[in-house]
Amino acid sequence: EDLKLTIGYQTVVEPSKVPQADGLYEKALGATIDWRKFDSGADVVAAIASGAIDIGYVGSSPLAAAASRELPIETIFVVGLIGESEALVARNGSGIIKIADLAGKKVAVPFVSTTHYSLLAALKHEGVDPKTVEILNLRPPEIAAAWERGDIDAAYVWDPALGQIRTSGEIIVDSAKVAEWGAPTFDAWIVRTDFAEQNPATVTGFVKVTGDAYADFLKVPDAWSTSSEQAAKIAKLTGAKVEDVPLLLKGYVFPSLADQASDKFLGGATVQAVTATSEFLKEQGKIDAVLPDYGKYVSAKYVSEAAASN
Amino acid sequence: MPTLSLNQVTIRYDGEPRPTIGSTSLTIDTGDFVVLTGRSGCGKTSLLNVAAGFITPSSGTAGIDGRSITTPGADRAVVFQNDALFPWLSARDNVSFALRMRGMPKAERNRRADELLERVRLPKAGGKAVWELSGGMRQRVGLARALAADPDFLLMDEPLGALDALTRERMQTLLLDIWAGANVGVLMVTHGIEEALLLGTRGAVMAPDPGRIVRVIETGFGRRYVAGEPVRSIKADKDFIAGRAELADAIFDGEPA
Amino acid sequence: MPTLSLNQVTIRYDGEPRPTIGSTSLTIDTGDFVVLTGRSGCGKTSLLNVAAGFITPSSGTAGIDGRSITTPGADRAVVFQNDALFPWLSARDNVSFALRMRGMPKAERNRRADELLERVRLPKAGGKAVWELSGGMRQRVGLARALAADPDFLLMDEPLGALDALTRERMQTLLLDIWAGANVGVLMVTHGIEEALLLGTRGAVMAPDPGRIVRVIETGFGRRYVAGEPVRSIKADKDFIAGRAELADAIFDGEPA
Amino acid sequence: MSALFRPMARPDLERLAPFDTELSDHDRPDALSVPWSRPAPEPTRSKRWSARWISVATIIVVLAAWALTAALGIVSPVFLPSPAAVAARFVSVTTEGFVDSTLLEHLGVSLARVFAALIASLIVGVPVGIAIGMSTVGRGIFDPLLEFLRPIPPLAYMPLIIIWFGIGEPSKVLVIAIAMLAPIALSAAAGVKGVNRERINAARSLGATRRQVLAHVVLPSALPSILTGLRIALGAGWTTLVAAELIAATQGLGFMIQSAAQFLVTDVVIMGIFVIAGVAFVLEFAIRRIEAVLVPWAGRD
Amino acid sequence: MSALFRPMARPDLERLAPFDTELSDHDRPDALSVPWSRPAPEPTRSKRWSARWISVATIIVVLAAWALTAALGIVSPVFLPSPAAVAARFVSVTTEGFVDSTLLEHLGVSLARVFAALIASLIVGVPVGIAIGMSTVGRGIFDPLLEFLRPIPPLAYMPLIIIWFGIGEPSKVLVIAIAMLAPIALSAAAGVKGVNRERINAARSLGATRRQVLAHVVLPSALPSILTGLRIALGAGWTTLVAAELIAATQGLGFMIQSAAQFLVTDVVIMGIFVIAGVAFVLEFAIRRIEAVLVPWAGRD
Ligand SMILES: Nc1ncnc2c1ncn2[C@@H]1O[C@H](COP(=O)(O)OP(=O)(O)OP(=O)(O)O)[C@@H](O)[C@H]1O
Ligand SMILES: Nc1ncnc2c1ncn2[C@@H]1O[C@H](COP(=O)(O)OP(=O)(O)OP(=O)(O)O)[C@@H](O)[C@H]1O
Ligand SMILES: NCCS(=O)(=O)O
Ligand SMILES: [Mg+2]
Ligand SMILES: [Mg+2]
Repeated sequence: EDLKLTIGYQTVVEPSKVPQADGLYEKALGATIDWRKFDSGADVVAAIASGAIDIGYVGSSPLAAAASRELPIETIFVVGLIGESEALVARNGSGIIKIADLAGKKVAVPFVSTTHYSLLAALKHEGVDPKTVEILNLRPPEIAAAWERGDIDAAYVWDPALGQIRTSGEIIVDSAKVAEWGAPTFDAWIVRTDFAEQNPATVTGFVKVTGDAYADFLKVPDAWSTSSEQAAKIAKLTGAKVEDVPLLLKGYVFPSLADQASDKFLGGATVQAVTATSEFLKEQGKIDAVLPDYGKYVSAKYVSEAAASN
Repeated sequence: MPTLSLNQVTIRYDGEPRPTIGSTSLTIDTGDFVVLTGRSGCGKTSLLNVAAGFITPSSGTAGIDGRSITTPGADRAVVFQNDALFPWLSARDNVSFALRMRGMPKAERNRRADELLERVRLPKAGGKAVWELSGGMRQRVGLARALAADPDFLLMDEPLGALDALTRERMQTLLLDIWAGANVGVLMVTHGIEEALLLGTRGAVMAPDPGRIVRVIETGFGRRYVAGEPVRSIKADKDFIAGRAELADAIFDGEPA
Repeated sequence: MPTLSLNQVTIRYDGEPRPTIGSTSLTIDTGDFVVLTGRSGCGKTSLLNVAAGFITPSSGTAGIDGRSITTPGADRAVVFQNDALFPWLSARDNVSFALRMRGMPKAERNRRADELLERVRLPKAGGKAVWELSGGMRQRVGLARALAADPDFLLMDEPLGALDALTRERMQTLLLDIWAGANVGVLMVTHGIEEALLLGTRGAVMAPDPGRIVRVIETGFGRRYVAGEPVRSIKADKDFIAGRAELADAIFDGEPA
Repeated sequence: MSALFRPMARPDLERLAPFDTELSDHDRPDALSVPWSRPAPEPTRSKRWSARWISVATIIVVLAAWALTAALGIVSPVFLPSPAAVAARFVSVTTEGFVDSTLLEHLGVSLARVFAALIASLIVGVPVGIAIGMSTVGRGIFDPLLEFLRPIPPLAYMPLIIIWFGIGEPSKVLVIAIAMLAPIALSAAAGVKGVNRERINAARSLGATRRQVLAHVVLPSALPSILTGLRIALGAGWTTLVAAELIAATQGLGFMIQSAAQFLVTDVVIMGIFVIAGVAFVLEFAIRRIEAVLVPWAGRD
Repeated sequence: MSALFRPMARPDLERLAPFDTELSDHDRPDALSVPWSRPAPEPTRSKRWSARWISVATIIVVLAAWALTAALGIVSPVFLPSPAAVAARFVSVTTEGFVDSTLLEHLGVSLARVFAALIASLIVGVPVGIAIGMSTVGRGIFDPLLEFLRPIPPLAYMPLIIIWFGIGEPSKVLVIAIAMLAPIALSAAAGVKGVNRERINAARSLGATRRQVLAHVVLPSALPSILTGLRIALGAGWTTLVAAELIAATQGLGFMIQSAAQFLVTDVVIMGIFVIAGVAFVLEFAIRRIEAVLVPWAGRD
C-alpha cells in the first residue's frame, strides 16, 4: 500500500537536511512524503495538533508547551542541545552591550520558541524584569526584515535570520551560555501518537535515516566542509549561506543514535528537561499548569529499535 | 351568473384596538361595475382584500354563490395600482402566467396571451420586457393578465391611480370597453370622483372609523358610453355634474370641499 | 410694482438635438396669478426654472423691470412640488431660513416665522420636525418659507401635485387667501385643469416640440372666491364648466380626452 | 407557516389629518400625500416575539451542545474548551491578564488604535468625499485612487506599510485607517452627490450664497450618508485590527488571540472571539444611537 | 466650478407615449406615470469626459512622481522600487515565477480557493437566507448565528480553523467561505423579505400554489439581491484570501506577497498588490455584467 506522510521541518542547519534533500526518507520508508516548511515551533505544534502533519521538528520550549496542554505527541528523536546556533544579537548603535541594557528596548523573538525561552531565562538570570523589555513576537524572516529597516534593537533567533542580522550587530549571549546558566534548550522530532501507533515501523525508519545522517556527520564532521555537497544541500533547504554551514553545524551538540536511547536523552534526561522547561514556562506565566509526569511524551522505543537494526 | 357577496364583514387587524371595517355588506353580480370610493384609510383596500381572499374577515362571511372565500383564486383576478407585473417575464409571459400555473402548453398559452394583448390594444408588445413599457402600457398588461385567468370577477385596487391625467382618461374608456365585452362583475377602488361616476353601474362610498359603506349611488354613465355616447358629452351632462357634487358630499361628508 | 418678463426665451439642453423651449414670452405683474398647464414634458418646469434663475435661457431674455435674471434670488421665491423642506431644521427654522441667510438676529426671525406660520394656519407647528408634519402641513410650511423672503414673485411648480384630493382642495383656497393678502405676482405650474381655472387670473397652456405657449385664457374665478363666493358655487357655474372644456381642449389639442 | 403568506397587520400610518387642527394623535407624518408610497407592512409584535424566543432557544441549544461535547471529553480541551472554561478565562484574563496585560488593557489598546484610525480617515476622507461629490476635478483626481485602494486587502498592503513605516504604532493605525478611508470618502461623496437638487435650488432662491448652500444644505444633507460610511468604516476597521496587530504588537485583542493560539490556549482564543464580536456589536449599536440622535430625519425623507 | 451649481441637462425620459402606438422612439419606460419620481439628472457626456481625462492625468502624475522618486535614488529600491522594476517583475514572475510558481499559477490557485469558497457559501447561504426571509422559525434560528458570525474578523477565527481543520486546502477555503457566508445569506434573506407583497398576491390570485409562488415569484424577486450579496461576498472573499494564505500555503497571490515581503523583495510586493487590485476589478466588472444579463430589471422596478 502507498503510505502518505507529512513532515513539518524548520530551516535549522542540522544533518538530516541531507537525506531530506537526497530523498532518502522516501526511499527508506517507501512512502510519499509531503515536506512542509515552518518558521517556528509554535506553527509546527498547531499543525500537529490539528492532524495536518505526522512528524514535526520543534524546539524544547514548544514541545513543553504542547505536552503541558496534553497534546497526543511523542518525542522520538533529540536533534541536539542548542549551543551557539541560537543567539541574542544587539544592533550596532543600539547601546546594548549586556543583557541588563535590554530594559526599555525592542527585542524580537518568535513566541513560544526556544529563543523566547532562552531570552526569558537570560533576563531572569540577570535579574531583569521581562515587563520592562518590549518583547515582540516576530517570525524569523520578519525579524530579518524588521532588522533591515531598523525597527528593532535586538533579536534572539536562529539561522538563516541570525546570519543576516549578525552582520550589523553584536552577539550579547548565546544559548550555550544560557544553558550553562541552567536553562538548556534542545530541538527534537516529535510524532503524533496515533500515527506512531498505526505506523511504528515508519517511525522507526524515520529515526533510523535521521540517525544515520547524524552518524555520518559525527564520524568526520570536517568532511562537511564549505565545498562539500552536504553543505550545499543544507544551504539550499535552509537558506543559510553555504560558507556558514560548517560553523553552524558546530552550533549544536548532536547525540549519536546510541546516546539517544541512553538515560542522557530519551531514556531519562529528556523527560526531566521537558519538565524543567514546563516549570519555567509556568513560572513565567506562559502556560497554566505543569503535568505531574511528562514520561508519556517521550519515547525511547524508536531510537532503540533503530539502533538495534544497525 | 355567479354572485360575490360580503355579508356583515368586519376586519380587525392584529394589535389594533378597534376594528378597521365594521359590519359591511356588498353584493356584486356578473355584469355589475361597482366602484368603491372614500377617503384615504377608510378601508377600501381592506374590503377588496377580503373579496380577493388575501385576508380573512374577523367576523361575517365572504362567499361566491354560498361557497365561502378562504384563499385567493383565479375566479377573482386582481389588478393592482402599481400593476404588480413580474419584471423577470416578458409582457406575454406575464399575461399567460395564470395559464402556465394551470399547466397549459406553451404554444397554446402564448396564442391566448397574444389575443388578450390585442384586446387591451397592445398587439405588438408581447415580446417586450416590462420595464420597456410605459405606465399605461404596463397597466394594460396587468389587465390582460387578470383577464387571462378568465375570472368571474375582476377586483381592481386603484388601477389607474399611478397614471398621469391623459393616460388615465384613456384607460377609463378602455376599461369600459373591456367590461362591455367580458362577462365579469367588477369591483374597483378609486379616489377619483369623476372616475367613479363615469365607470360604475353602482358607486359605493365608504366612511372611516370603523370603515363601512355609508352611501350607494346608482349610476349609469358607463352604460351610456358603452351605448355610444362620447365621454365629453357625458361629462357635460347636468346629471353628471349633480352626481359629482353628490358623491363629493358623501365622501367629504359636510367638510368644506 | 415690478414686472417679471420672459422674452422670446428658448432653451436647449446640453446634448439635446432640438430646443426644449422655442421662443416663448410671458409677462407677470404684481397681483397676477398666472397658471401654466400643459402635458407632461412640454417644458413647464423648464420655463419656470428660467424665471427662477436656475437655468439660463439659450436665447431670449428673462428679466425683472429690465434687470436681467442671472441667478436665483430672494425676490423670486420658489415653492416646489415636494416641498423641498430642510429636514434637519424645525418648521420654524425652515420658515426663517431666508432671514437667517440675510443675517437677521434669531429672536427677530423667529417672531417673523411664527407670524408666517400663523398665516398658513399652522400656529402651533413651529417646533415640530419636518417629518412630524403631514403632506399638507409640509406644503404650507414651504409656502411660509417662500413668503418669508418677502418676494415680489412666487414661483410654484406643481405645489399641490403630491397632495391627496381633499388636502389639495383645501390648499387651493388657502393659496387664494394668501395671494389676496400678499402683494405678489404668482406663476404656478399645475396638471390640474380645475385647479388652473379656479386659481388663475390667467391660464397659459403649453404644447410640446418645441415647448411654447399656445393659448392664454383670461379667467377670473379666483377673484370671485376672494370676493366671497363659495367654491362649490363657482365650480357649478356654467362659465366654469365651459372653461374646463376649453382648457382641456387646448391641452389635449384635439386628441380624444 | 411561512411569514410571506400570512396577511400582516400594518401600522396605522395614513389617517387624514383634519385640516385646521394641529398634529392630532391620528396624524401621522407624510404618508397621506402619496397613498401608494406606503411603508411595507411590518411584522406584528407577536411575530417579532416568537422569532426572539426561537433565537433564545437556538442560542441555548448551541451552548448546551457545546457544553455537552466538551463534557463528554471526546475531544481534548485544546480543541474545544468547555463554555465554563471560556467563562473562567474571561474572569481570569480580566483580573490577572494574559500575555502581560489584562483584558481591559488589550481592549483599550485595540479601541485606541481603531479610533485613532477613524479620526485620521475622517479628517482625510470627508473632505476628499466632498471634493468628489462636488467637483468634476475632485472626482477626476480622487475617484481612481480610491477605486484602486478599495479592493486591496489590508494584509496585502501591510508588508508595504511595514517596509515604509516600520512596525510601530503608526503602522498599525495606518493599516486600519487605509481600510477605513474608502468607505468614508465614498459615502461622503455619495451623500454630497445625492443632495436633493430642489433643496439646493430652494436655498438659493431664498438668498443663500454658495458658501451658505454648502454649509446649510449640502453638509447636513450628506450627514446621514457620512454616518453610514462611518458605520461601515468602523466595521472594516475592526476587521482590520486583528491584521494590524499581527505587526509586532505587545498588546491588543488581536495580539492576545494570536499569542493564545501559539501557546495553544484555545479558551483564550474563543474568549477573544466573543469579546471581538461583542465589541463590534456594541460599536454598531452605539453608532445607530448616534445616528438616531444626530440625523433623526434619515430614512424618513 | 462645482458640479452642484450648474444646471444640468437630463435625459429625455418623460415624453408621453401616444396611446395607440406601440413603443415609439420617444417612448421611454415608466417615468410618465409619476411625474415627480424622476431619475436624478445625470452628468452630461462632456462632463463625464472631462472627469475621465482628469483621472488619466492623475494616474500619469502619480506614476511620474513615483518614477522620479525612484530614479532620484533618494530611497533605496527596497523601500521604493521603480515602476520599471515592478513592470519587469511582472514579466519575470509571469515567465519564470517566484517562490517556485509563476504568476499564473499563483493566480490560478488563489482564484480556485475563492471560487471553491464561493460555491460552498452559496450552497449553504442561499437556503439559509431563504429560510430567514420566509419563516419566523428560520429567522429565529439563523439570524443570531449569522449576526454573531458577521463581525468577526477572519484572522480571529483562523487559529480555531487551523486547530480544528489543519493547515491544508480545506482550511483555507473554509476561512474564505465563512467570510462569504453572512453577506450571501443576509442578502438572500433581504431579497426574500423584500418581495413585493402585491406580486405574491397577484400570483396567488392567478391561481399559483404556494410552491409555485416560491418558484415563480419569490426566487426571481430575490435574485437581484442574491447577486448583490454574491458581489459583496466576492469582495470579502478576495480580501480574506490573503489571510487564508497565511496558513502554510505554498502557492497563491497572498503567499507570493508575504514571501516577497519576508525577503524584502518589494517590487514583487507592489506587483502583487497591483495584480490583486486588478483581479478584484475584473471580478466586480464580471459580476456586474452577469447582473445585467441575468436580472436586467434590477433597479428599474
Ligand atoms: N395589515 C394591517 N394591519 C394593521 N392595520 C392595517 C393593515 N392594513 C391596513 N390597515 C389600516 O386599516 C385602515 C384601512 O386601510 P386600507 O388600506 O384598507 O384603506 P384604504 O381605504 O384602501 O386607503 P387608501 O385610500 O389610502 O388606499 C388604515 O388605517 C390602515 O392603516
Ligand atoms: N436638464 C435637462 N437636460 C436635458 N433635457 C431636459 C432637462 N430638463 C428637462 N429636460 C427635458 O425637457 C423637456 C421638458 O421638461 P420639463 O421638466 O420642463 O417638462 P414639464 O412640462 O415640467 O413636465 P412635467 O409635467 O412632467 O413636470 C422634457 O422632455 C425633459 O425630458
Ligand atoms: N530551534 C527551534 C525553534 S522552535 O521550534 O523552538 O521555534
Ligand atoms: Mg387602498
Ligand atoms: Mg415639471
